[in-house]
Amino acid sequence: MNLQAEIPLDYMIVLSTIVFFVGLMGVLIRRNLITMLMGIELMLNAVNINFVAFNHYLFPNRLEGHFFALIVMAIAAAEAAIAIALIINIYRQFNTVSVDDVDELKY
Amino acid sequence: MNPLLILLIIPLLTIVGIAFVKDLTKVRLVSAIGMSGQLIFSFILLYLFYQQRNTGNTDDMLFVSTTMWYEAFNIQLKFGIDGISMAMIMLTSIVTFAGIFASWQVEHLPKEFFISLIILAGGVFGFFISLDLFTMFLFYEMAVIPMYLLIGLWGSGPKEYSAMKLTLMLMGGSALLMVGLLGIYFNSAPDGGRLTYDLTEIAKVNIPLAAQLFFFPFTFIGFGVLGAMFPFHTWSPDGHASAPTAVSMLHAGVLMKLGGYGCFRVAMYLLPEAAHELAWIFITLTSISVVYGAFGAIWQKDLKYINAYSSVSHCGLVLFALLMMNETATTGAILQMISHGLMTALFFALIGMIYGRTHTRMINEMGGLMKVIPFLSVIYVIAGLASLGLPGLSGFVAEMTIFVGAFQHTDMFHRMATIVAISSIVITAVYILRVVGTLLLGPITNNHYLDLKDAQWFEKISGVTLVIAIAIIGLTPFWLSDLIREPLAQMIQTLTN
Amino acid sequence: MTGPKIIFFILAAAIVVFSILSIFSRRILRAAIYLLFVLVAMAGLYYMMNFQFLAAVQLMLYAGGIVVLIIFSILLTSQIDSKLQAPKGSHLLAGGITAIAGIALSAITILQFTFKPSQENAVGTDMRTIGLQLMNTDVQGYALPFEVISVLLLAALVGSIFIAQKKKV
Amino acid sequence: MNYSYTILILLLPVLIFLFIGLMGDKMKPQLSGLLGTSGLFVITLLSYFTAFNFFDHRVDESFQAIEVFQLLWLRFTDSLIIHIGILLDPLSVMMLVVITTVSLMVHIYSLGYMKGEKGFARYYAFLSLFTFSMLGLVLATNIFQMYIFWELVGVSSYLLIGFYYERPSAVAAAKKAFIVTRFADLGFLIGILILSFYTNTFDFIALTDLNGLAITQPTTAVFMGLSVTTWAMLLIFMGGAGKSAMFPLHIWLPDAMEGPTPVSALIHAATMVVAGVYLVARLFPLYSYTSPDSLEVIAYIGSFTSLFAAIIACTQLDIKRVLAFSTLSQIGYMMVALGVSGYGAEGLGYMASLFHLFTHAFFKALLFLGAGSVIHAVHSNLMTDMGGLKKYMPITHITFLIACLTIAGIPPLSGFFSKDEILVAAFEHNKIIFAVQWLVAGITAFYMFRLYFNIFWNHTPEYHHTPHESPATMTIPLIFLALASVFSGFVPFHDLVTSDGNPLHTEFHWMIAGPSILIAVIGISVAYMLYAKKNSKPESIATSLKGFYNMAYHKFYIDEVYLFITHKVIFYFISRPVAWFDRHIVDGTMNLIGNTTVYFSGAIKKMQSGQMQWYIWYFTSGVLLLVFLVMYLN
Repeated sequence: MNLQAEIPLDYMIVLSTIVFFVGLMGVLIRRNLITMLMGIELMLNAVNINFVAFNHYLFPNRLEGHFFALIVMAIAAAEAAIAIALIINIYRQFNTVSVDDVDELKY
Repeated sequence: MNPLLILLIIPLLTIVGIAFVKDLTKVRLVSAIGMSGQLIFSFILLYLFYQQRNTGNTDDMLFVSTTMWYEAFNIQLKFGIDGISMAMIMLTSIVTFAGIFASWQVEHLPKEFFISLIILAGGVFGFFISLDLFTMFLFYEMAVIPMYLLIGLWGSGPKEYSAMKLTLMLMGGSALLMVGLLGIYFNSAPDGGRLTYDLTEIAKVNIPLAAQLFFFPFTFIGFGVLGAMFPFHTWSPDGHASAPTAVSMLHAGVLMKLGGYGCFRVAMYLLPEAAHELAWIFITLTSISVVYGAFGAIWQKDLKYINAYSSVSHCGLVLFALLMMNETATTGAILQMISHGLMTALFFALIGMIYGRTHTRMINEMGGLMKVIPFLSVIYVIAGLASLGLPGLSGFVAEMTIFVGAFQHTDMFHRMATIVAISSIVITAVYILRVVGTLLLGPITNNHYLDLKDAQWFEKISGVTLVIAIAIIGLTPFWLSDLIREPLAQMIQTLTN
Repeated sequence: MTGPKIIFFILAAAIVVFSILSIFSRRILRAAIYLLFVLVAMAGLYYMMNFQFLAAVQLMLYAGGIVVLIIFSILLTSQIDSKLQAPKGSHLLAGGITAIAGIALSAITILQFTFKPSQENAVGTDMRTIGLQLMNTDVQGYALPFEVISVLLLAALVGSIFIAQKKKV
Repeated sequence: MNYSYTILILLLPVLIFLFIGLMGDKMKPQLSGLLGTSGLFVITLLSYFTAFNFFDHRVDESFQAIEVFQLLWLRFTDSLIIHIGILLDPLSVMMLVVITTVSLMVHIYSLGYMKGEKGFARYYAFLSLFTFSMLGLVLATNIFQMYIFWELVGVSSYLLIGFYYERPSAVAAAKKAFIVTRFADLGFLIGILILSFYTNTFDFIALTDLNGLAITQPTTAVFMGLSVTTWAMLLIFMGGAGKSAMFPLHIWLPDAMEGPTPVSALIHAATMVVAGVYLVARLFPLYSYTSPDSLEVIAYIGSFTSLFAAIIACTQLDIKRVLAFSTLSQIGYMMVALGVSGYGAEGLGYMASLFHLFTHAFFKALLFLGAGSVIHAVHSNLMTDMGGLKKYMPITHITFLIACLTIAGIPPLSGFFSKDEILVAAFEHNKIIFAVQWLVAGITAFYMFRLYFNIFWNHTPEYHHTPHESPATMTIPLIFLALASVFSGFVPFHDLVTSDGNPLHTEFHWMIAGPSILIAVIGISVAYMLYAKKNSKPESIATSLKGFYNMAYHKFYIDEVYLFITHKVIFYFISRPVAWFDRHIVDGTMNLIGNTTVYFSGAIKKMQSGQMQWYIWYFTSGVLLLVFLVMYLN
């Protein structure tokens, strides 16, 4: 399937931009650690779209973007695992997962 | 090996020595030995200096050695001295020597105290022998930083506040200075070629006037802050009041001289045209400084404040004379630096000793000390007389040279500024005599004072060393004056062309 | 309007709408489900771009792994029907401005730039090619990152177990 | 003639000073006194020897100035160099004799007077220091050397006035003396600077050389309507006026009487206070040729001072203060004489002035030492505590009487001759000044005999213990000085000390001498009528002139004016605002800068809220902003 004629690269990237900033907004406005994590996942995925799209459109003779996306996914998995471990630990400590209440380190 | 390096090695060895010994007595002993060594070496250096000159070595700088330190920015370890630096080295070693003995009774963390003190002295020595702007700045900072610890830890009164104020203001000064030095550096090769920090090289270069005018105030004020120029002097009273004895001595005696020395060696010598253009601003400021400091001193009640304001006045005179930019006045300025260094060190030493006995520094709480501690009182009177310019003591020589030099300018502005500056000698007399009158003479105000002990041996060493130095300069000024004058002819030539 | 275009717009619309829903939804479980939709739609996007393997991984790892993990943690930390507190006004304003400004800035920049599509021949994206390249140490090989990632995953595994374990004392 | 031994005259006293100063505590007090005295005796002999040699060797009928030696002390510029040296000319040799003589007398006298005082060794050390400084002053080869010793003299005076340092009044007086003279020296210094700048030399010989540049080509520069040379000379005179306590810088001298009486005799009567006269005399050719205007000023100031001080002296009760004001008055005479003098053949005033300086040194020292002797016996300074002492203290009485007659100008005592010459000079120059000086001569006679009658005649108060004659160490100097007062008038002064070194032809004028003797006799008679016996006439006169009497008694409130200026104006209106300004404005600005920094850091600290989301926001906004700036604002 030749996408290049149908959908320009710009569309993909604008899409990824939108997702990225929506994810960012999620991180910014939500106080719940889990929803913030979800925002981060969104941002990571937006980046992945970029990788894949650039690979597909600009360098079809290589697979770098593809592998990068794979690696990002692996890291996202690791990150999610650790983040959730932390969240659970925080929940045990403070009995909440709202960032507002976790302020022991504040000066 | 370059003999100048020994000036840095001796303090280093002393510090190592102090670090390895255990108890208080030995710490004192090691510091005293180290600084006596330094003093003796300074005399040897003076001898070597004259020897070189007598064998017909007419280079501007003697004992020059150059080592590339950081190739990328052309920073060198370049050392060398001329008559002016030689005189300043002598001053530093004498004051440091006296300072060690004046702080004989420090018992709180003595090791750290003496180490910081000697680092400070080492920085000053390094500054005076450096011929590279960058290393000069480095040593300058090295001298300023220990000050914070010394005042903050061993001081008295609101010591944290004073230490903070002093360090911050001096750091502010060195920030300005850094701008100035970098400005000089980046303009050091206007015709292309390698940029350099080398002082002697830059002196041969014509830095563009616009750059000079821009960077001169930075450099001059940067050094001027340390030289207690009005209105950047307020660190001085608070800082001195809180500092421990030896620190006040070193600081007022030597460190403030870095300011004057730098103003001349760096700011004016390297940026001569700007110095000419802008001199009037600074002459105004410094002549204010001279009178203002003296008037300020009249009203003070705390001995250290009096002396700090008097330092403002005297150091103002140094900068004032430098800005007159002729040989006589500049010689006077250097003489005044040395003379003031010795006098004020002596004052602070005595104030420390008196404070150690009476536990107050307020003159209105004391009186009639002459009767109970005659030795210290007599030395105090001598210091006071030196300060108000009694012939036969160093202050007179310096002040007269300055005034005669300053009077060589024929225009109204310089004349008036000079007359304003001269009038300070009367005001100085007023506050000195006021202190001597209330503090030492008159009836004893407090019966506890009858039990006071006069100076102990180490205090006598400290005081007598400085008095002898003051008297030698005052009685036979011509050798020192000639020593200072010798490099000046060429430098003034650069300045006036 | 051709087929791929229609599919793309449907997928794109799904991604945008669900991602927005996911962050604005005040029921956390629903948010997670919306996220799941976004991820699935992305897998579709990958599929469109001929990266079947990646799409599969996306489905398995994200949809099957991470979202499940998230849901677990939601279940562990909050009541199922609890509502999230509404975002603060200042946060909403700041985040909104940043997001909109960012989107606008990026979009304008992107649209001004003309990408030159490559004329090279595409390599295959079948499992064989991927597998060979992943395990290769040549120029086009990714053995080293692969190993690094595996170590990272191991470390993350150990780390998360360590963090999440109940303190003995 | 080889004068190289004169270096000993300078060296000996300084060596004695150092020796007694450093070792004084360790030896017996009496020993240090004897050491100082014998040292000074040697110096005196050397001085006499020098004087004899010098006045014995005329070159072509005149005396030439001799620079015995010059040591380089400090180099200012290539031509402005301070030398320390010895200059011998008639003026300095004459001063040498006066200083060493009076100083020796005072040394001997003090052996008795200061006996048993605490700090006896210190006293002698200071006396030696003073002698050294004073000799250095008069022997100076250049004006800057003179300034150096000028300052040293000031300090020795300070130390000696404040000798009783536990007495607050003495400390205050010492301080006052030093500061007032210091203020005057400020003018002196500026004067030197101006003068040396235009003449390019410090050297006296070069400065006063009639063919030298300084005189033949005075600068034409003008400042505020007066030529710069006149300014310089007036400023230099200001220095002299300070030391010589001319109005309005006279206020320190009466207070200086807080010092020990022999010190008053030495410093504040015979030697140091005439330094101003010496200074003007030293630079006389310059004054005379380049700035006659300043000589006029000097004459008027001198004349006013002599009248002013004489009036005050009539009302004072403290005998030392009477003498102090009389000193002021007499120095006024000397200044008048210099002011009215011409140069060379017209230099009568110059000669008269120095003649009066010479004779005055002896009789005024005698008066002070006599007063000291009385004080020693009565233990009080006030004349109300004295009276009828002539039968208890015959030697003091006779010598004091001689001194009083001398100062009143009764022939053939020395004061008559010198004062007469001054009146002659004044008469030739300016009739008004002559009239004033003539009147002052009468007032002088009056107040001196008021003093004399009050001490030695009048009624005898109740003494705690009967006064007795002073010991020999004190009476011998009195007798010696009395002899000097009587006979020094016969010294052929006009042959020896003149403005140009040539002998001066003088005539005796009965026209002038007659009235001056007359008014002196009138003064003495009035004093006799009022004070020889206890009566109520003085009080009634004082009451009838109440306002004026009070003014004079309070020294015309000059001290109060000064006190107001120094204490109120300088302390409260300059110093205090400066201190305030420094603390609050300058320091305040610095603190303000510091506080502003702290305030801003406090404001910024709030951004460090610990809320990670804000951090993210700052970060992304920053990135976006940067991107925007880089991409679109280039």
